[in-house]
Amino acid sequence: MTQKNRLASGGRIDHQRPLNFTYNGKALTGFHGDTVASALLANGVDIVGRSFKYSRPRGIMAAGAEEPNALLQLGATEATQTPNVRATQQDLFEGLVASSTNGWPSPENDAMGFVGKVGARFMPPGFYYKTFMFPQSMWGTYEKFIRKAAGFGRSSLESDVDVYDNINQHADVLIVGAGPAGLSAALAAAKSGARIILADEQSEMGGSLLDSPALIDGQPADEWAVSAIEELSSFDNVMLLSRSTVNGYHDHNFLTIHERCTDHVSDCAVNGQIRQRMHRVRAKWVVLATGSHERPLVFGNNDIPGVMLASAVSTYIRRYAVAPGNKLVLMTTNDNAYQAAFDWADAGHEVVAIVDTRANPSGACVEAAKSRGLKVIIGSAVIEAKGDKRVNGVLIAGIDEVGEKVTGSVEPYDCDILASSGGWSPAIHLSCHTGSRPVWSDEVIGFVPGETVQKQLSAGAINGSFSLESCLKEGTEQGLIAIRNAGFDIEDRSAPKTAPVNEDRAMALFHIPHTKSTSRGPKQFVDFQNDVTASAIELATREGFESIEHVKRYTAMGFGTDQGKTGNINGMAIAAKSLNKSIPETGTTIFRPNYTPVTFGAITGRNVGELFDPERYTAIHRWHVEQGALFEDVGQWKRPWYYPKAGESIQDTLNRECTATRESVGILDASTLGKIDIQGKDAREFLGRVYTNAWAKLAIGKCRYGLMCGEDGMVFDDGVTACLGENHFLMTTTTGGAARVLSWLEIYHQTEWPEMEVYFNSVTDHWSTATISGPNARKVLAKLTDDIELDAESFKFMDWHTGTVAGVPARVFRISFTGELSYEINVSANYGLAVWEKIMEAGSEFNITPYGTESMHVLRAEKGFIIVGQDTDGSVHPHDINHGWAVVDSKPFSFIGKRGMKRADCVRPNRKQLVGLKTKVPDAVIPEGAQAVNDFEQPVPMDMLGHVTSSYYSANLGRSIAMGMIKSGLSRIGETVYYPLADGRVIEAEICSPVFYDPKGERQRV
Amino acid sequence: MFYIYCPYCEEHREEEEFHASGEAHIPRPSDPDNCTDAEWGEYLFFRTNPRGLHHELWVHGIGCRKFFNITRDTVSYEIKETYKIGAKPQFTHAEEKV
Amino acid sequence: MQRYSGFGLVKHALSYHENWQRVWRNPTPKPKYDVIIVGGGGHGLATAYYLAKVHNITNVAVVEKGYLGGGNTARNTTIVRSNYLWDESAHLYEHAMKLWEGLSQELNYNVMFSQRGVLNLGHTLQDMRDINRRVNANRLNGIDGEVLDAQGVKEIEPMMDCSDRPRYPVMGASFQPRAGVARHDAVAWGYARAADALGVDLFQQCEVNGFIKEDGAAIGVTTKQHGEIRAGRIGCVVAGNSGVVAKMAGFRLPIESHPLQALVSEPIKPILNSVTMSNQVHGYVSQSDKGDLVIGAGIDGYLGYGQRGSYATIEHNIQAIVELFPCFSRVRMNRQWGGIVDTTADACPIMSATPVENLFFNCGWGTGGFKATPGSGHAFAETLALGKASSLAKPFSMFRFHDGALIDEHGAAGVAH
Amino acid sequence: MFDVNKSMQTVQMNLIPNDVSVRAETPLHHVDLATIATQGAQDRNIKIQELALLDHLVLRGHADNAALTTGIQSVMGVSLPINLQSVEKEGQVIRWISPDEWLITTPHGTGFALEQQLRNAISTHCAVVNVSGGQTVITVEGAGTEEMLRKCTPYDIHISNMPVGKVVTSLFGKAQAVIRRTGEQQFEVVIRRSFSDYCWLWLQDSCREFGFTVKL
Repeated sequence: MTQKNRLASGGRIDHQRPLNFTYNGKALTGFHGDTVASALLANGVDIVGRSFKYSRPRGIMAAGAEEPNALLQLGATEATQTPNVRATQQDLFEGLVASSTNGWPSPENDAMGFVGKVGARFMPPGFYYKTFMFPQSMWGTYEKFIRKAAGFGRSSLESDVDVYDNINQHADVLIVGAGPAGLSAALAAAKSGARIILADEQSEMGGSLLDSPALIDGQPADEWAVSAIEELSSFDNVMLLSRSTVNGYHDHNFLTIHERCTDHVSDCAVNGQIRQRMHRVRAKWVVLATGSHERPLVFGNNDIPGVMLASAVSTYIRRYAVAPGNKLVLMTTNDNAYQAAFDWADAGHEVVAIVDTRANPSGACVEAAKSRGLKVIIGSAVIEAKGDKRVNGVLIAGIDEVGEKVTGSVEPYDCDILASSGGWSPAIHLSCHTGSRPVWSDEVIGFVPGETVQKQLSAGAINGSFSLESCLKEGTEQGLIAIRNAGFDIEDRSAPKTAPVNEDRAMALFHIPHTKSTSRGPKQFVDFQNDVTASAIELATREGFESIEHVKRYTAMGFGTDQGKTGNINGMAIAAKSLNKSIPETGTTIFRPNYTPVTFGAITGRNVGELFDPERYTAIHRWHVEQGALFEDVGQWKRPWYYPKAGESIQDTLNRECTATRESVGILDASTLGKIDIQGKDAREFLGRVYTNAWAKLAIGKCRYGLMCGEDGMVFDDGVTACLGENHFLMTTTTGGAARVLSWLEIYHQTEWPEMEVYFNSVTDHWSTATISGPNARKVLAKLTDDIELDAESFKFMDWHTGTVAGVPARVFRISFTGELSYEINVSANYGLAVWEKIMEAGSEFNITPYGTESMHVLRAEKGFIIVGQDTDGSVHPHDINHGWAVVDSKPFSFIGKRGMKRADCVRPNRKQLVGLKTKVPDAVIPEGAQAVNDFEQPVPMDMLGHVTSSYYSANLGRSIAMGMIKSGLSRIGETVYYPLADGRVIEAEICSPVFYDPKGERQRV
Repeated sequence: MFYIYCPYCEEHREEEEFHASGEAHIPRPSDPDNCTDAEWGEYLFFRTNPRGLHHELWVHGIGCRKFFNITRDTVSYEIKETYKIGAKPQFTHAEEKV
Repeated sequence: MQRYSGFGLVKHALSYHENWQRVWRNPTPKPKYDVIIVGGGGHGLATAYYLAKVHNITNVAVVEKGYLGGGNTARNTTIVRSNYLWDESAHLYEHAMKLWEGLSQELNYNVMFSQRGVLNLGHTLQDMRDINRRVNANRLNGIDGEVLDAQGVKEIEPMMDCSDRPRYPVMGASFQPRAGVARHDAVAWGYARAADALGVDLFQQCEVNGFIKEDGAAIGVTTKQHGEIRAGRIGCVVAGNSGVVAKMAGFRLPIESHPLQALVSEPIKPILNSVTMSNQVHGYVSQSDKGDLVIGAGIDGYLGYGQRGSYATIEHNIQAIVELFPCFSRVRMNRQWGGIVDTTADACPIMSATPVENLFFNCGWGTGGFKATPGSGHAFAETLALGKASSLAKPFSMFRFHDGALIDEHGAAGVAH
Repeated sequence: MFDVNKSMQTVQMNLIPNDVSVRAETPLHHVDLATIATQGAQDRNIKIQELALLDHLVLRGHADNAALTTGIQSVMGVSLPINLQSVEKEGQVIRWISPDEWLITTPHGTGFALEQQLRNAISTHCAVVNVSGGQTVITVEGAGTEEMLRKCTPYDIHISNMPVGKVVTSLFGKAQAVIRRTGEQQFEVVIRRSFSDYCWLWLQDSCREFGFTVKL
């Protein structure tokens, strides 16, 4: 296919650099500098998709971000499949593969097209709500069909191969948009030396200047833009970001800029390049120079391919050297759009007529049209387009002065392209993102930015200052203000000069009247992407949906990927008219981020896979990996879970690890436990306030178990704390609770008791902790130290000593979580692995066995020790878990948790209490999480007594053991409860003490 | 995304370094043991939760680890002031006593 | 009420849809109602409907300061499930679930309740313990649910990365087949239309700015637009504004209002089968009938009535979704928004009498209100009809925050929803 | 048997073994920087170096307490830096962390003596905590360093906001770090041991556009 609509010369494309691409499997050619849209138009592609609801053929309508129809599937490979790429924003590159997304077998000949013709009248807005209800059971089936029509493009089915990036930026001034206003703002501010970011969504900066016929400072506008950008790029303090959309404006002037780094060269970044980058910008001041979007007019069959925005026609001709048709009819409410007809004529094509809706337009453009000999039909409108897959004519009729009624006769005209302009809507999207409500201006015929608490300025068309002259002027002014507000001195600069244009007032017309009522006339589209018509909006208001939010939701107007850039104002105007209200009375239109859609990958940046969340390792981690350990995630830590040997099942491993520990010696990496160094003369008193038990008498050299509660009295952490000096303690916390506990101590110290002299420091990472546990633990340690007395008298249970272990200074705690003779050997983590290896060496004659968290859980459960977070869940206080012994109410200070655990509900009878559970069948292990009942044959909902919190097979005891909550459990020792399981089994268990092993605690004290 | 002036670091820092810790100026009752359940419950759970100016406690957790107070508009999210623990806010509601 | 049906649609099509009735009237306020519902969101409208339908109390007004269903009803991500842990909440949400299952027919309005199933993923051993605990409790409470391993999850959601690769690999999930999603706006409109048909007066753009009290009891409200309206009993169902309305009535609530954000992707061809939620990586996702991926996570940590949150929350949310579904990396986020959720310390609601006689509050649903809409309305209607908490509402008294009888559903309420 | 310092009422330990043959491993040991240093082009833009096995002490106390400031002055010969400042003298660096917290690094093996001197010299409420095993220092320098670090931290590290010598605690990816500017294009980052693998992966990934080489 040749590029039948391509002009021989002109535009900003490189006619010498052809690019090959495929569209729906057809090989086509465009030029370097094309967008996919301009290349498709050049090749005479009229239909780029079928509409969502009615399957109507749709063509390219716009040239920029506002395009509602041309959403394509991109990607040459499965992994690079990219859905919903807007053809008007995608640069063409060699080898690009694109396809349309709806329409089968092709968008030109869509089998569902008949639905649009026949079925459309059965699909008014809200028809889903009114049907598919009967019978109830059929909704699932109906829904399957509804879902078949869902979506435009498709997701890739493979993982993304590309790399994305986030970068943090701090700017003194961020200027959004590099059109005339943005460029002049940047020029005015550049010399200040301030950090300036100028971001623009297009591949080439310049915005409307790139297709403007005006002269600026005597230069053609596009050349002026190029030299302005050149000048700006000579400043080190100015960052120019093209292909970079400021997509979101957040509180306190935080904005995100979505930069497409390689999308213009291939569908997959090569050589390790970054495909897209999100700039996370904190700006002192922001200048919004985002321009405006042209509004199409709403009239009969206004969606037929070949109906375009007037400015888009100009852009395609002037920027891309494409004239998408031969015979143009232009309909306009304003002077500005006349340019499209002039450009069309200059391109050597026929202008059938300019249809001006105004009764008596008198601007310079009208004069120019007349002097060019173009036919101008005033006080009239195109009430309907004709054609099937392409416009082939229009019906033009006179209308009254307010644009509500057809007054004259209806005349048909032939044409193959129809351009329309209903004026311009300021691109206020970003100004709305932080909650500022836009304000309607009758002058502008549109919404302009409202009041805001952000440090935000705006310049140019976003303010409704549409003329080039005012854009340049406001840009310069606001650029200077912004830079001065940001604290920089700069001398005044005059705005670039351009000749003023004498424009006549535009007409506030949105919906073109038809000879038939809206409901009976041809379809008149407002939101093209969601197939929302004028009659749908009228119907919605007739049914009582009177708020604009209701109208939008009932009809889906504005919910597309274009977020109603072309349709929202028209829709509001139609709703307002139907409700007999003004537009501002009907409501405002609020935009949310994003301005245009943003790739998930760009938001994610490098925070995926191994960088999704930190993996925290101990100093011994490498050894665990080498030993084939499997790991358990505990918080961000990777803890060895168990160390399987070849051929072992998990139960085999646990049996081996547990038996070795009970019978000889095991070793555990306990480095992950939180450790907090506490110093100061009030340290001891502080402990007494945050722990439930007593600390007044803990002597130097001693350790004690402590239980911590919230102010509600519920258990929230536990651990052993050692007294290192009269004013110095080392607190240990649970692995997952370390940060929470430190923060807890700090908040009380800083906000409640700042007078207390105490400092808290995390030393979790500093110490490496190897716990050796088992009857041979002493023998192992004895081989490694000659300066620590290890006999039971010198080094008692719950003591700590310092000395040298394996040649390394160490602090050894004789505390036990297994109930065996245990030593926790703490050394500076720099020597952690060296010491660990020495311990393994020394222990080898005792078959020292590394055990992981799972065996640790079994061993402690045999002893009835709890794990906070597993045996507690934030809803139990110490008495519930039979830890009343750790609560000392007689302490002078009303410690944290004391009052809470005395509330009425906390002292009521029949609370759930933690007990031991012994299954009647010794081998049966009750699954953790099983729920107890007294009577397993009762009907549902059953009366549940509590759940199993911990449950294991204990190789040492040769039977299963469990702990669980049971209502009034402590007074039911010896009674039987039942656990009905999902698989139909019922496990019978006896309530017992949770201490299954060595109830007197002799083994840990040997 | 807030930009928060830390009164201890004495400069603005990104919100990600901070953590919100609820309403400020809620002192622990001096004699908990003699509080009624209702009084204790009010202390634990009941908040002014205003639409408008709110005094709130934040911590510069990834930073200087200091807790401090912010007066913030809960609708516009504008931060009126930040001040150290123990200091009094300059911005208050008419009927408010801090 | 004009009945909706496929046949009716055809009939109306022939007359160019020019004869559809209004879905609700625009009434003028009477001087006094038996019950005034403050707040015309899903819960308030459901309350009004069940007052009329179940309790024959039709002299009811709903006053709404904005438009019907315009608060969190319009802003949530539409997940419906009942797999809560504790008996009190499980019974309440399951009651709601049963009502959901016949709701379209009951209201003659298709709320598009789609029982696609909900997966609550487990990524750690403790997650799996909690999942087992909850599913066992659900089962014995008569609520459907099963525990799946990673393979089972993969069978339901083939695009999810259930391998060992992710930072927090998927170990399994709870699955509630009867759970799903519904069309949020339709729920509000359906209840409004049905309540209106039973005689309930609905007032939009009518803002309550005070309560009329006599001897410490509430006897009416004052409104900005319509002045005083008296009532026998008043029920406030003003999610996102509860604290402000309570202050008007002269008391505080155990509530903090936080922003909760959500987002949608561009519409893509169907790729997800069910709803996936994960507390550990912090996010949930489903796909709407239009093709959008509907995504959310937890609340922002600070108080906020701005219907906006922090961008970092959105970032973490999307990271989580891409971590679970790496193939979505090239899909694009279309739009984000925020609601205001009233959170309580135990992630359970308040349906309660208050310190003011005749004044009742229904609030504190946190991130999980939508799914409860029918159950909440049903139980609150009974509470208003009786003048004291219904059996389902009873555990949810605001005074539980005094005596400590909290119902901690943080695990089940999880990331939101 | 306890080595209890009377004034501070606590135990002091030198945690460095006398036996120099005991293997010490820095938090980045597993990365094997020595091998990386020999790989790839040596002319890459960004140069990374670990200042391995320094002794790290956390000092707590009040900056407005004269006993503390004079104590520091007498022991270290510098005045205690205030807000976001650092001082450096003869291989010893004091970094302000918080109004009542400083991080001191000192050459390997000198920490214990310093700790004792500080305890003896400061007669006021303060704390000294040895955290040498828990963290390490990385320096990054060369063209592009600042841009690379902007991917790591949201802090505004532009020289106008962060001149040489300024030190901040901020985010490093999702971990935290103490970042100090030591030259126009030179920074020093203190990271925690358990996060060191993550931080290394993050750093490496952030350098992907610039290329990096490891200095030993």
